[in-house]
Amino acid sequence: MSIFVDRDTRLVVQGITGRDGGFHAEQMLAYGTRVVAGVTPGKGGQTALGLPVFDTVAAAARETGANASCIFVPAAAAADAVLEAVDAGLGTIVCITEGVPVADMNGVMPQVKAAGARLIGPNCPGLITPGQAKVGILPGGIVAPGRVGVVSRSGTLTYEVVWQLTQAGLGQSTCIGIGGDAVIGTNFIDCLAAFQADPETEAVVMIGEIGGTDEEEAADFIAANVNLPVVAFIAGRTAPPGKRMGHAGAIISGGAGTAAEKIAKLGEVGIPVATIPSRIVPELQKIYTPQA
Amino acid sequence: MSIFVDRDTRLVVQGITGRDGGFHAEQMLAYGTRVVAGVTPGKGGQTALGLPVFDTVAAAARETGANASCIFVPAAAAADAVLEAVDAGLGTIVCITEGVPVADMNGVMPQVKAAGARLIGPNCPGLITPGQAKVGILPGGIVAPGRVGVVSRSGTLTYEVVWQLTQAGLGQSTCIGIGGDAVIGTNFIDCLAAFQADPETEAVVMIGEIGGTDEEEAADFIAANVNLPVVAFIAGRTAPPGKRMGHAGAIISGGAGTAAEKIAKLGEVGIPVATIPSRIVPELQKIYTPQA
Amino acid sequence: MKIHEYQAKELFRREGIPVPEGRVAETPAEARQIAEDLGGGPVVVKSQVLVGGRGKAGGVKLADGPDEARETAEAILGMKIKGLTVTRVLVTPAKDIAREFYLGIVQDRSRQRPVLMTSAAGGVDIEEVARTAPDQIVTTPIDPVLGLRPFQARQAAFHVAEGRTAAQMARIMVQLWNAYRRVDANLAEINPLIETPGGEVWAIDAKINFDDNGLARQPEIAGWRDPAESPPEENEARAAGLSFVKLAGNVGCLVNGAGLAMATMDLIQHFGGRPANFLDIGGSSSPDKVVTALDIITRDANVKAILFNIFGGITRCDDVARGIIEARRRADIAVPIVVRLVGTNEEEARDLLAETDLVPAATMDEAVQTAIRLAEGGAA
Amino acid sequence: MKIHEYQAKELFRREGIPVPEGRVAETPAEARQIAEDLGGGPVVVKSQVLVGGRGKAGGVKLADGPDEARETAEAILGMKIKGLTVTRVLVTPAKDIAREFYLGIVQDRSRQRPVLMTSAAGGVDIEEVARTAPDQIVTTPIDPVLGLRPFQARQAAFHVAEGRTAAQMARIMVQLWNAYRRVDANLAEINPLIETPGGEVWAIDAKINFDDNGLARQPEIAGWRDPAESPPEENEARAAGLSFVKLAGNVGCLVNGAGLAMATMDLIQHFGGRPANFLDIGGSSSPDKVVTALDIITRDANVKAILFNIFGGITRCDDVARGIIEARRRADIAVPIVVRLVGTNEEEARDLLAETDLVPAATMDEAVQTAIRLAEGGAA
Repeated sequence: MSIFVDRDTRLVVQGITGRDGGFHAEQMLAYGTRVVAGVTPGKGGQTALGLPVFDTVAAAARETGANASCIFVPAAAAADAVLEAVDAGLGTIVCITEGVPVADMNGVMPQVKAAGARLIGPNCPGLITPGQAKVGILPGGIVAPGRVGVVSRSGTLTYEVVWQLTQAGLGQSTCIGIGGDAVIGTNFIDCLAAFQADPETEAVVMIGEIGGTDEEEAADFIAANVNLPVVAFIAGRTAPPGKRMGHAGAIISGGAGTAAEKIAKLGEVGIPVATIPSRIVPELQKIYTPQA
Repeated sequence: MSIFVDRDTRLVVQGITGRDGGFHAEQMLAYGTRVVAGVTPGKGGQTALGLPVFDTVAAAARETGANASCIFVPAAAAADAVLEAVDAGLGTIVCITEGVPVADMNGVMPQVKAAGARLIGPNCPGLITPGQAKVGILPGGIVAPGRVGVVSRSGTLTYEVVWQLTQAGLGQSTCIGIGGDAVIGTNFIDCLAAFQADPETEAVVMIGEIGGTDEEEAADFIAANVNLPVVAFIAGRTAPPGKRMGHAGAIISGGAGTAAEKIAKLGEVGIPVATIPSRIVPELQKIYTPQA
Repeated sequence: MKIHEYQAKELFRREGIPVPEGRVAETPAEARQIAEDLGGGPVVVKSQVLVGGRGKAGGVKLADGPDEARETAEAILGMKIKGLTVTRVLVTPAKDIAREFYLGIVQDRSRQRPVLMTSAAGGVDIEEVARTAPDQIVTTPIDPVLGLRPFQARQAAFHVAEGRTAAQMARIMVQLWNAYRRVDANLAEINPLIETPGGEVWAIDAKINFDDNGLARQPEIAGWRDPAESPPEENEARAAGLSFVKLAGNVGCLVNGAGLAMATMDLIQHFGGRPANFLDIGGSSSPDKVVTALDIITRDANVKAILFNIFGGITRCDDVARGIIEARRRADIAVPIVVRLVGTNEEEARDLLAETDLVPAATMDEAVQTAIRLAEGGAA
Repeated sequence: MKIHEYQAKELFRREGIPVPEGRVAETPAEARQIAEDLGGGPVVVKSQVLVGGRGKAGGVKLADGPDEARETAEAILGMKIKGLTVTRVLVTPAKDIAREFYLGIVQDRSRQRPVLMTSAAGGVDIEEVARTAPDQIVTTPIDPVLGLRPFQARQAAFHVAEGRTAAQMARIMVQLWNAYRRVDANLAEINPLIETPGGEVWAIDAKINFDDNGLARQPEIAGWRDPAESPPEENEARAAGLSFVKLAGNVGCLVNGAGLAMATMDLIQHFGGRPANFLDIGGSSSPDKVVTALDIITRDANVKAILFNIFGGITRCDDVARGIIEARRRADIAVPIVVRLVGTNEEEARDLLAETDLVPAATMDEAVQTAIRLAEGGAA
């Protein structure tokens, strides 16, 4: 009934005593996520939000049986925080931190893969399985349990789309923001494969943007491996080339990564691409009716 | 009838146009080793000793079907030469070069292991399977085909012992000098396991020296896994602590790595340790008689 | 972030890459002096602007000695190339060229690692080569932890050249990787790397672009930023922590989140309007940031209406509304402002806006259409 | 190779490790001046010699202010510690100690990588701790390519300490690793790392040993070699490319190959003799090297006989014999010389030797026994 996080997620928050970590840990707890511990080096033995704080992720995992982490540490410490979570054996690692150098992420990814861990992000809003677990900063109030999987490179644009789905009575299995950086731990294909394998996801909304070729590769993957109904949206049709549009990964460089190419490719393999955000729900409703 | 090299060895010599590389390539050819190519960056297309010279090991392997390499490059380039041979898919890599920094070898070993390659050395005389292949700098004139495996951390001391074996009518399956550095690609245990698995090796002479704990670990390994007769010799009984005795690895440091400890440990597991080099053959003859 | 050729050459020089000597001149007299100091022979006078195609635009010229260098510098200094005025030229000895190669290291998004690209087709647009003759480019993925191994460099170099030239090229590749790695680059390029008739190898052009996320730990490089790279508004926005891109339209946009900001821009165009900018004001809604953003946007005389599109998420919309109202009070703005706020307490927010001259809207579509209408002089 | 504490502290300082200030004095007056420059408070005066156990030998003393520093330096300078004369003292502020820790990075031969060792039992002999209470040492293997990750350092640090102290210690561990890696060390040690009653953390001792094979690419470090580390003969041998260790016996040895050289030394002892040295003359048999080796060996008045033990291998024995004869001709040597040569053309070699006063021998056993007999004044 979900991908990556659910009721069995036992979450440690790395950077829980920081401003963002503390605020969002509270929000996650309020949503009902099983947050079991926080980690801040040097504050081991204290408590935060009623949770035990540990000096290391290894200690937190050992003492609390945590199996997932949400990272809110400064950019300079993010790669090390991810590797610490990997080393502690956590299977799902969500890195919210933005501004992580690409060289750091290049170095982290082979370790993450070798350990068989799942990294989501960095520079992402995280993910939420409505009614079960919220890991990251997505607002809990806009989602509803259901059977549409949502995967997106954006933050607030995802909220916009999820909110429209919820208002239209289309609940979600899991909503996941994979992040806007050039190097990310989990991409569209990873999420599409997981949604396809999830017996309770019945349709997928995929929100891409300019930069890179992930959407094109996702289109090929869907054509070959996904039989769920999929609707796409691509942001940045009018973005000028060579300019970074906020996200580090959202840049048309060397003529590659344009919205037009992505939309064309998705169209080629038969995936409807909504022209504007408010058309996403109607396009989905054309090809998908939720089971009673 | 041998370990690691034999008639099927197709050897490339890295650094063939250098003084040492050229001299020993000639010696190897004279012994009958199937040397198929040389490599010297920038001299591709030339010939040396009648052999084609290539700019890269990859090209040499592609064009000649080489499956082994013998490395005679300067110390600063040795680690890269090993990795080049690994990358070209060569299965047996013998590094003669001495003076390779330990940090370089630390970095090389995980790559060698990941590729499933066998590295012998660095700072070693190489190995010889009498009558079949000589890879390295061991003198071909002192060996004779037979069934005693010889493994040693030394160079000339090995020659001394092998020469005594030959004079006593005890031929060798393979004689291997694993090198005197602190970090080496192939250790006693690797060779002992290979000799044990070789149907035509009937006895083993193992020549250790001060420094490290490889001989102690080998003793445990023999006790558990080797049923061939084994005779050992340890050099450096009278070496003063804290002084490097020539080989980078031959140093008693922090009270560890003494000959006394090694001799005691070998004795504990029932391995005869010759007191002086000239006692090695008699000790072996006590427990081993070659089959007719 | 980009830097100039002469700066990239300085970074290359530090790694040992053979770069012809040369200095930067800001006046024709300086250019003359440099040419003389270089021995009085032929030099190349190269405009230093942060755009491609300097050669085609006439910004790179050969000069036969100091006097011609002065004249050439006179012609180039002050030129406009793709909208940028040339204020500096690099004066460097001219080299005879026997062959031209391309060497570049660039972040490969799909492989999640840098790749070295090597080609015997140097001196031309490599993206064009990649499109038309991809087999002329040798691609070498670089292990992000191990780095570019010398043997990998040799494999690539001996693929496009031979002998001493290839051996030198292989060394330069490793030096190029060291430069790339050390400064958190996402592109480091030598195009062309030349071989002279006498067999010398020289990097006669140099380009490095940087990973913006790496600049925090590259204080020297960050200090090299040339404000001329971007319009002044973009520099100002960056200093205020805003992500801003100037466009040519008349609807100014303030949006939280880059994806939503792009979608808003697209939607304006979709409904026949013209966005004046891309602006992501980020997660916080502090009045200070909003004031700076409004200031930057309204300085553009083309802007005839402003659109706030904020998806509140966890932040309460009434707080956001209060921030906007406060910012609006502090900024003196003549054009109409449309505000669309979604999230917790959005009704309270709309009530607050009702007491102001801000024009509320419920959906993105409505907000965008209203803003376009107002920008074209219509009524709210 | 080893360096002095004050040099190791300089390397540590470059990485940011908190090391108390301080300078080296060669005279009592300098020591006084340094103590005054340091503020006039209590200082520690530490002998700088390349052996362990300086403290126990009285080579490290507290001094309460400049005048006492001068007196203390006067007492320590000129002292002999394990045979080495103290020519320099480090004068450094005394620190109050609340707790002492041990941090060390050392090459682990079995693991083929460096390991970080951390212990709350600082200030004492770590090898003693390893023997008697190994559970008091936390061992962290360091990936040779990835290096010591900050999180690994934190895991070790929070195992032996807590709070701000542990956090600082973790930073110091990474800095210690950076020092170790940058200079090709095989040991880098802070013993003790102290915490003051006020919670400050200081590296009050420092030790770095180097991988001799790494020195070729560490010219600065190689230049720091203190000749006092080794007897002058060993320095001279090293300069000539010979591997030499001085011993106390009367039979000088020249052997090709380190293993054979050790075995020769052992064999001398086995037959009741006393080796005067370990000497590996290496693969080549150039007369120059042999002359240098003979010169070094015969300078030792204890040496009463010399033994050549050469396993020719590929080199022809007659060539080696000619080299020895030439060297013998050039060196003026009064003691008898036994030569044992095995390998290609060994008979020709023996014929050559027969025409000289060199004493030939066929086997190692024979050669060693002959040399011992000659050294004891017996006949060949």
